[in-house]
Amino acid sequence: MPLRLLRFGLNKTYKEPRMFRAPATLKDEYDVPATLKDEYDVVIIGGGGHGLAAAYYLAKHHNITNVAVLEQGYIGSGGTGRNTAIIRSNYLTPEGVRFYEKSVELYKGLSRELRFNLFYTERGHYTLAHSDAALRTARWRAEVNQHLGVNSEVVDPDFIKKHNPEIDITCGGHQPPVMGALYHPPGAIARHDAVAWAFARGADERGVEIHQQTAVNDIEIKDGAVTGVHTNRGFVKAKKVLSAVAGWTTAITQMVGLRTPLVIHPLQAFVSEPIKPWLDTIIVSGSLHIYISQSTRGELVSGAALDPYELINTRSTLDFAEGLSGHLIDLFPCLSGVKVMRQWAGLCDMTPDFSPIMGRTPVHGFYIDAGWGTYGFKATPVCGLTMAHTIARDEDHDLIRAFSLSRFERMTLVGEKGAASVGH
Amino acid sequence: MTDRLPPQPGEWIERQRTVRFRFEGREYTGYAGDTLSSALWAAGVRVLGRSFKYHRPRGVYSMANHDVAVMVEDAMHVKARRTNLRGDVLKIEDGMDLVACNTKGGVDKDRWRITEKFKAFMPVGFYYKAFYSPRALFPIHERMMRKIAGLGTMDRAGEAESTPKRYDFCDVLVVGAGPSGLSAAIAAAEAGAKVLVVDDQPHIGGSLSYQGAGDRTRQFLADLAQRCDALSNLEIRTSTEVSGCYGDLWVSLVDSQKLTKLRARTLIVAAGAYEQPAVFHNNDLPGVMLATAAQRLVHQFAVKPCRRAVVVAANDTGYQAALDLHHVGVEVAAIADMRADGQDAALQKSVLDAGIAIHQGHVIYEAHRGDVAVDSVTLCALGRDGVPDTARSVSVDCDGVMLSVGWMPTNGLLHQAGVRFGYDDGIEQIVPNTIVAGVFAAGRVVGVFDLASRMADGQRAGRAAAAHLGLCEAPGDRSPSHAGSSPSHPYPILKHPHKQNFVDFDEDVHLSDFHNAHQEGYDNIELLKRYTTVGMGASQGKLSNMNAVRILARLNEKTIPETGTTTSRPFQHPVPFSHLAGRRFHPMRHTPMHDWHRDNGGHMMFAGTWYRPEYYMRDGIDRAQAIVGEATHVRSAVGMIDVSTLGKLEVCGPDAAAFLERIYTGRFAQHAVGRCRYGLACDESGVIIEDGIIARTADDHFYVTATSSGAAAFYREMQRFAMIWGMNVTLINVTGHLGAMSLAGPDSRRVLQTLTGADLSAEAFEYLKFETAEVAGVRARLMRVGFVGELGYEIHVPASQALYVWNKVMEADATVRPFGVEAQRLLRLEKGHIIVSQDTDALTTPAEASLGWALGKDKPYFIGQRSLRVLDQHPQSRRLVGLTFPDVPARRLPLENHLILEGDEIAGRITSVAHRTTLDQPIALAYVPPQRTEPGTKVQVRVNGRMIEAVVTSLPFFDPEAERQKV
Amino acid sequence: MKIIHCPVNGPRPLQEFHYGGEVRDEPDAGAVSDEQWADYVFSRSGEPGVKVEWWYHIASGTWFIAERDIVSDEFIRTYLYTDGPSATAGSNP
Amino acid sequence: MADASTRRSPIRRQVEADHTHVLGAADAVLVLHLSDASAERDAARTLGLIDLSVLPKLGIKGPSAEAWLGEQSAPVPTDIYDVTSFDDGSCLVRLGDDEFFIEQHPAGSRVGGLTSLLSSPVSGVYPVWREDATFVLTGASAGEVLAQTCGVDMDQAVLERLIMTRVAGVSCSILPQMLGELSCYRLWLDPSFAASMWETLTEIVVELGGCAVGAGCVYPELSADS
Repeated sequence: MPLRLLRFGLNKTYKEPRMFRAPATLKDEYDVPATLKDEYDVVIIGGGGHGLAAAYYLAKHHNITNVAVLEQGYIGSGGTGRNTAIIRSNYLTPEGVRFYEKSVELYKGLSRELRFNLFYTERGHYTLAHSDAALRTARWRAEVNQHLGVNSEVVDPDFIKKHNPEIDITCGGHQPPVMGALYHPPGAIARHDAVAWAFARGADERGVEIHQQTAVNDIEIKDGAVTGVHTNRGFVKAKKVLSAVAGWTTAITQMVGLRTPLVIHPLQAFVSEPIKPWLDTIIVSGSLHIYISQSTRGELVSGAALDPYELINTRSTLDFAEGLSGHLIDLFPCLSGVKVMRQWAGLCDMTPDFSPIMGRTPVHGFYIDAGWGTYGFKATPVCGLTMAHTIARDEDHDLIRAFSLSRFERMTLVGEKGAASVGH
Repeated sequence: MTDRLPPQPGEWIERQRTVRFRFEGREYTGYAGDTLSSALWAAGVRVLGRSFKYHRPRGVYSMANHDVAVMVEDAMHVKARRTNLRGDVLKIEDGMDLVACNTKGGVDKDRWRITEKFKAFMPVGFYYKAFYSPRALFPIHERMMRKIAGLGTMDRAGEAESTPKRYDFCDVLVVGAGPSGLSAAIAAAEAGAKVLVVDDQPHIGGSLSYQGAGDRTRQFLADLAQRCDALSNLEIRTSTEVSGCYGDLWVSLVDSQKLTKLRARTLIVAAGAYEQPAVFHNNDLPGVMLATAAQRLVHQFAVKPCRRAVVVAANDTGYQAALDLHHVGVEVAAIADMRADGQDAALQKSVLDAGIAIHQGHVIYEAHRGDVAVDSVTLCALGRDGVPDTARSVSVDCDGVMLSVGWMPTNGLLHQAGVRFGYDDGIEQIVPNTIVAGVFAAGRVVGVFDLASRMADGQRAGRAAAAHLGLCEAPGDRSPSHAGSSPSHPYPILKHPHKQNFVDFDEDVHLSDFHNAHQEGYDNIELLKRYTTVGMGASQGKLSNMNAVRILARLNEKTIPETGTTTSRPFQHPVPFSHLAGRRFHPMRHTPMHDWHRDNGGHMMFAGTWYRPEYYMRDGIDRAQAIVGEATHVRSAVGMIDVSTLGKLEVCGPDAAAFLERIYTGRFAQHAVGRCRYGLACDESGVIIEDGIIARTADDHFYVTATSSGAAAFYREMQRFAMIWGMNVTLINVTGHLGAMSLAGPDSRRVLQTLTGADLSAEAFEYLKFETAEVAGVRARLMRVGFVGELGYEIHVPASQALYVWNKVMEADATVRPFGVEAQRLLRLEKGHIIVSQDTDALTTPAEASLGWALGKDKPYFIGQRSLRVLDQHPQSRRLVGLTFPDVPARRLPLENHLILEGDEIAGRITSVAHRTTLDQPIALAYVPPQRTEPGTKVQVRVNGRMIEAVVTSLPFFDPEAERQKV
Repeated sequence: MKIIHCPVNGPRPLQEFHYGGEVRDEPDAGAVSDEQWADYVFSRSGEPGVKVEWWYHIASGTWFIAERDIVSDEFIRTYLYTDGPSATAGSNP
Repeated sequence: MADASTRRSPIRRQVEADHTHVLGAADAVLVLHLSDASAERDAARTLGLIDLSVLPKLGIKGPSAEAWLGEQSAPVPTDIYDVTSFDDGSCLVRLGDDEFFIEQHPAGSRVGGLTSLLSSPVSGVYPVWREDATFVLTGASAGEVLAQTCGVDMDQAVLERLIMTRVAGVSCSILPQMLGELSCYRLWLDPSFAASMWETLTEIVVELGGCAVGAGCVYPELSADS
């Protein structure tokens, strides 16, 4: 038994300190100011993984600690707490691969760095191909990945079947069969909430203030530069403001008068009742629009494609659960008798080229971290790292230069959508 | 069946039908209608399952579908094994062979129970605080954790099940067939609405079937049932759960057979309330149960819950429960009433008359464990501050503890329907505080407990729903308010130094876990839930969420509304994948020649929504040989391919040409009648999205082919643009209504000429000519086109006649042979023709695809034109060229999407490649940098990690002057 | 499962429809700058509020306009493009 | 089964016929009965599935379509989705302001006549090749088949009014109608989906105790034995 756990058992009183400061609405017992200061060097809007990671790295790497993270709900309440926790770097474009590979590298050391077990577990990630076109795309990704040193390869149905014996390669005979897959051994899952909590603690320990239940209602701009934010708890001055709010980005960009290509779509998911672990890998099928993995708790976590129309609402739909279940049974007939326990939705801010928008904006001092679509969780540490750099130096980090908002104005998009395009 | 009672009036079991089943390897009997838990409890079994984390023994707790510690599965040898079945609601059947889920060595001797010994070392969130360092050890820890996680074991060889999912519709859906629900249903039906009542129990009655189930209530229920029966527009479905409520009042109903997707015009939730446990030391011991669980055992299943009971009450229903137990011969040793006063005087008198001791102002402090189950309790006086005074305690021997301390409304569906909630201090209950149009609630779910009031409230809700539908006047009254003492205790939670006070029975979360989590900063209800996992187990917190909110409110020194509740999401109870999936529809499209292909060796492939022959299997040759063979035959003689999958659109009207000029990049205004030409279309951003052949069949009529997969969307967009542009065009999509075949090869003219009176000579029917003619007596559209680079004709005929024509062509000459999709792909590659989406991607412009020639010069407008003007200012980064591979051995030839490298940089990729061709050399299409497009330029391709050299070659590879297709 | 009022076919479940995105007026390609054009092509008014959108009833091939609140998902009204907003087909039942 | 006709139902192979009927133009055969005629008629009262795909069809579209049909003395329906009958029993459906659909009665001839009239161009009138599959669900349980495949409440459907919707994932037009004494739902769909749809409907029909039957059940006048 790890020594740390012995400590809990052998102590009479529970000595764990508070991990992050109390919300303003609570009586403060831990000697941390729960009130907002008049001014911060940096205000980060959004207490999800991204915002908290940016705060952590601002403090850690750039020694900027006069930072407030403003979260309208509770930390991790947005996409961080609603995603299906998959981490991988097998992207299609070199700029995408380099960025996500850095994220994977950071993730691997994160539990130790933050002294918090994030349950980062390498499971092996399969993107199943059910058509020649999908197989061609898989090879494209594998080739780019290998070229950039990312472990990923195209495997045949025998290999898939051998390592995932429950898969019905023929998909019941009514769907295109599995013809191969892009196999990405480092593909991992992690405990999503823990990522937010751990970064929050890390930031808090370094002096960053995390204010929950603090909503930003407007952003003040003077002469094209940010001067502060209006919150439900009053005005706060800040010359640098980061928006890291994913599904609420369009509401924030409206405050600064910034036009973006972002549209918000819900992304739904569901979990099954816990069952004894049998699925060790992460399975994705682009043709069936599904992905599935099994958590450490034994729940099968599964999701599908984005909801087909714009909506800033996290309601669930029955058709989603129906469609996803049908496709899962096509692939895993053994799931028929397993029960789905709970469904939910998150919000995805989508861009036309399926790539994020990061970096500086035409509004001086307003930084954007958005366009995360369905891939935000896996980018959490690297996005925090690069956005902290970008804010601290007011200069886009090398890894995110291709993802700037100005690419749309220049019509120089990122080619990541190619990986998502459906072929003949 | 040692604890089976004599027949109870209204019992749900059928005593004439004995059921034999096995549990944990032992044989038991019960009656039809028994659940597993009731049958086992009747047989004297007290340990029915083990808890999730500490593997503590558990027995009956709710009998209401929340006893997730009593989870069973079919024994290993049972075929089509099921798992995670809840014992409290699982109906027993003859021959069942069940074991408890998630034990090691069986439910009695579960070896995992050792985990409880380490409880102290596993505080809340312990797993976040350990096992991460050193990193190398984490996979080992994780494997161990995974092994002990999870509940049942899935049958990995299980087969797919198909269930008959259906739609349904009603005016008023009433959830709950208790007194409120039935009166609501009757009121709505009497007003003329089509009413459906659903209830998850096998019988109607709701609480009437177990709470105070005396003769009076039974008569009452019978009357209600009779009134329902008399209404032809009122239907009742029992054993049917409402698992979720979705937008626009679509509701999912789940029964044992299927999922029903019900659209209700109005919804009345009269689903009652769940009884809630008290939190005290050892509150999970077998024998400790909710008072309603005991009442269900008695009245529904005729099972004696225990011999000697202690009732813990904070309301009058506890007194009734004590009387119920007393009537069936259970000795009620005591009632510990947490209230100082306020009980119904008549009830109190009945209790005292029955000789039951009432400990006023007392609470249970702890339960003591005997062998496995409870054998005594300690009751304490409650101090004025709500803290038990251990100095004033009394110990009572008992083998049953019945908890009647409060309720949680069954309001999940209301929540999902958009209703938001407040808190009523008078009844200590969460109640709706917003109104959603068309959504109503009645009875306990809104805090109405008294039977007469519930009936009145149901009637009110029923009339309100009918009024919403315009069937009657709206009732003016509101829900009756509660009289008497509160049905729920504000804080039935008691600290204990030994910390075995369970708040969440699914997840084994203790009261102390809440204190600790709160101290660490998890002071928001959602954070608390995620950190402690309260409410995340299989019952989704049915017995824990309310207490969790009460605890957190205390810790934060806030009110319940300030503390909030966690969101209710579907599903109310877990739903099998098979039900959700239902019968799976996989509509696939067949061409008219589908059966012919299959009869003639066609190897069918999925091509989007179509089936197409990939190639034709022939004895003695493999796939590659077959493909090259088919292609060679086209080049040397004549072949025919089924191209019915092509999109086929008609553009008619005075503005047809002008319309196509805007849709396609090329020019069509001067396009001659009776001619075909290539059309390329872009989206607004200038990216290639479609290509096809466009024939002008008359001044005001064009016949357009589109890609098989893109046609539907392309047609849809055409419709939209026609409308936006206000053009006088009529668009028709005839894709499925016409069959099409392409006859190609040097002999194609000769063959086709035998079937048509049309003059096919080179002069009369030249390359790119369109004609309407009869082929084999069938009206056909003929187009002389050359996708594969040979003399060839596309023949389009009505779908019903396509097979007839196909057969006639095949019979016309013995040299005609079919060819499949792969041969066609090879032939087009030899001609350098692109396939949109294979040779283009989501960003490819016409110039990059070397299709700049297809852009009409000086056109005023086409979709994408303006964007291409912007993109033209950027330096081009890539261009599609042909590649050949001199001196590269076959085994080292590249595949599609192998990369072209320049030093460390990715400079391009192969998009199409053929290793075996009719040209005796491998060829490919590839993107290369613009400075590498000159024929003869050498580029480096990485193939399986090694570099090979390819040579840029001018396109097409075959017949550059197109002489063969123009003969 | 939403119910959408198609102006031609009446109330139908969402599955019968295809979403066609926001209604946007294409600027005169000759009169706008490259940046303005790019803004037309890519930028969207994605902020919360009522959007005017294209929807398509698949089985009947009907394009129509819906005014929808993208936060509450309420279809406020629907009408045919050619008829204009005055010919409202009705909001959800 | 070999037959000499040029036109075939897209599911011709799935329907094994005992009795057939040669349609007017002699270019197609209609399956009258798959087995014993009277047994089929009984079955059709409970639940039957019939293939009528070979009935000739024609679409007419264009701004002058309505006027032109009027000139041909067609009973032009006033409202969209209304259905009328020609004197020969063929039906005429209005699909839009300027779009119509005609299906010929098995004993009728209107489609052939109108088609040939349109073989030379008429301004503003465009003939549409229509090769829809026609399936008919008959009998008391027909509604249950649709309840399992279609999201429209058929209890609210009006007889002889077309519903354009989705059945088993495929776009489909449904016409509730009475054919003789039988209450029926007539389904029209793209012929390329016919085989899939027939398989799906048959599976459900059989589960519900019904079966495929011949056209003789709804057109008894065509039956040799009637």
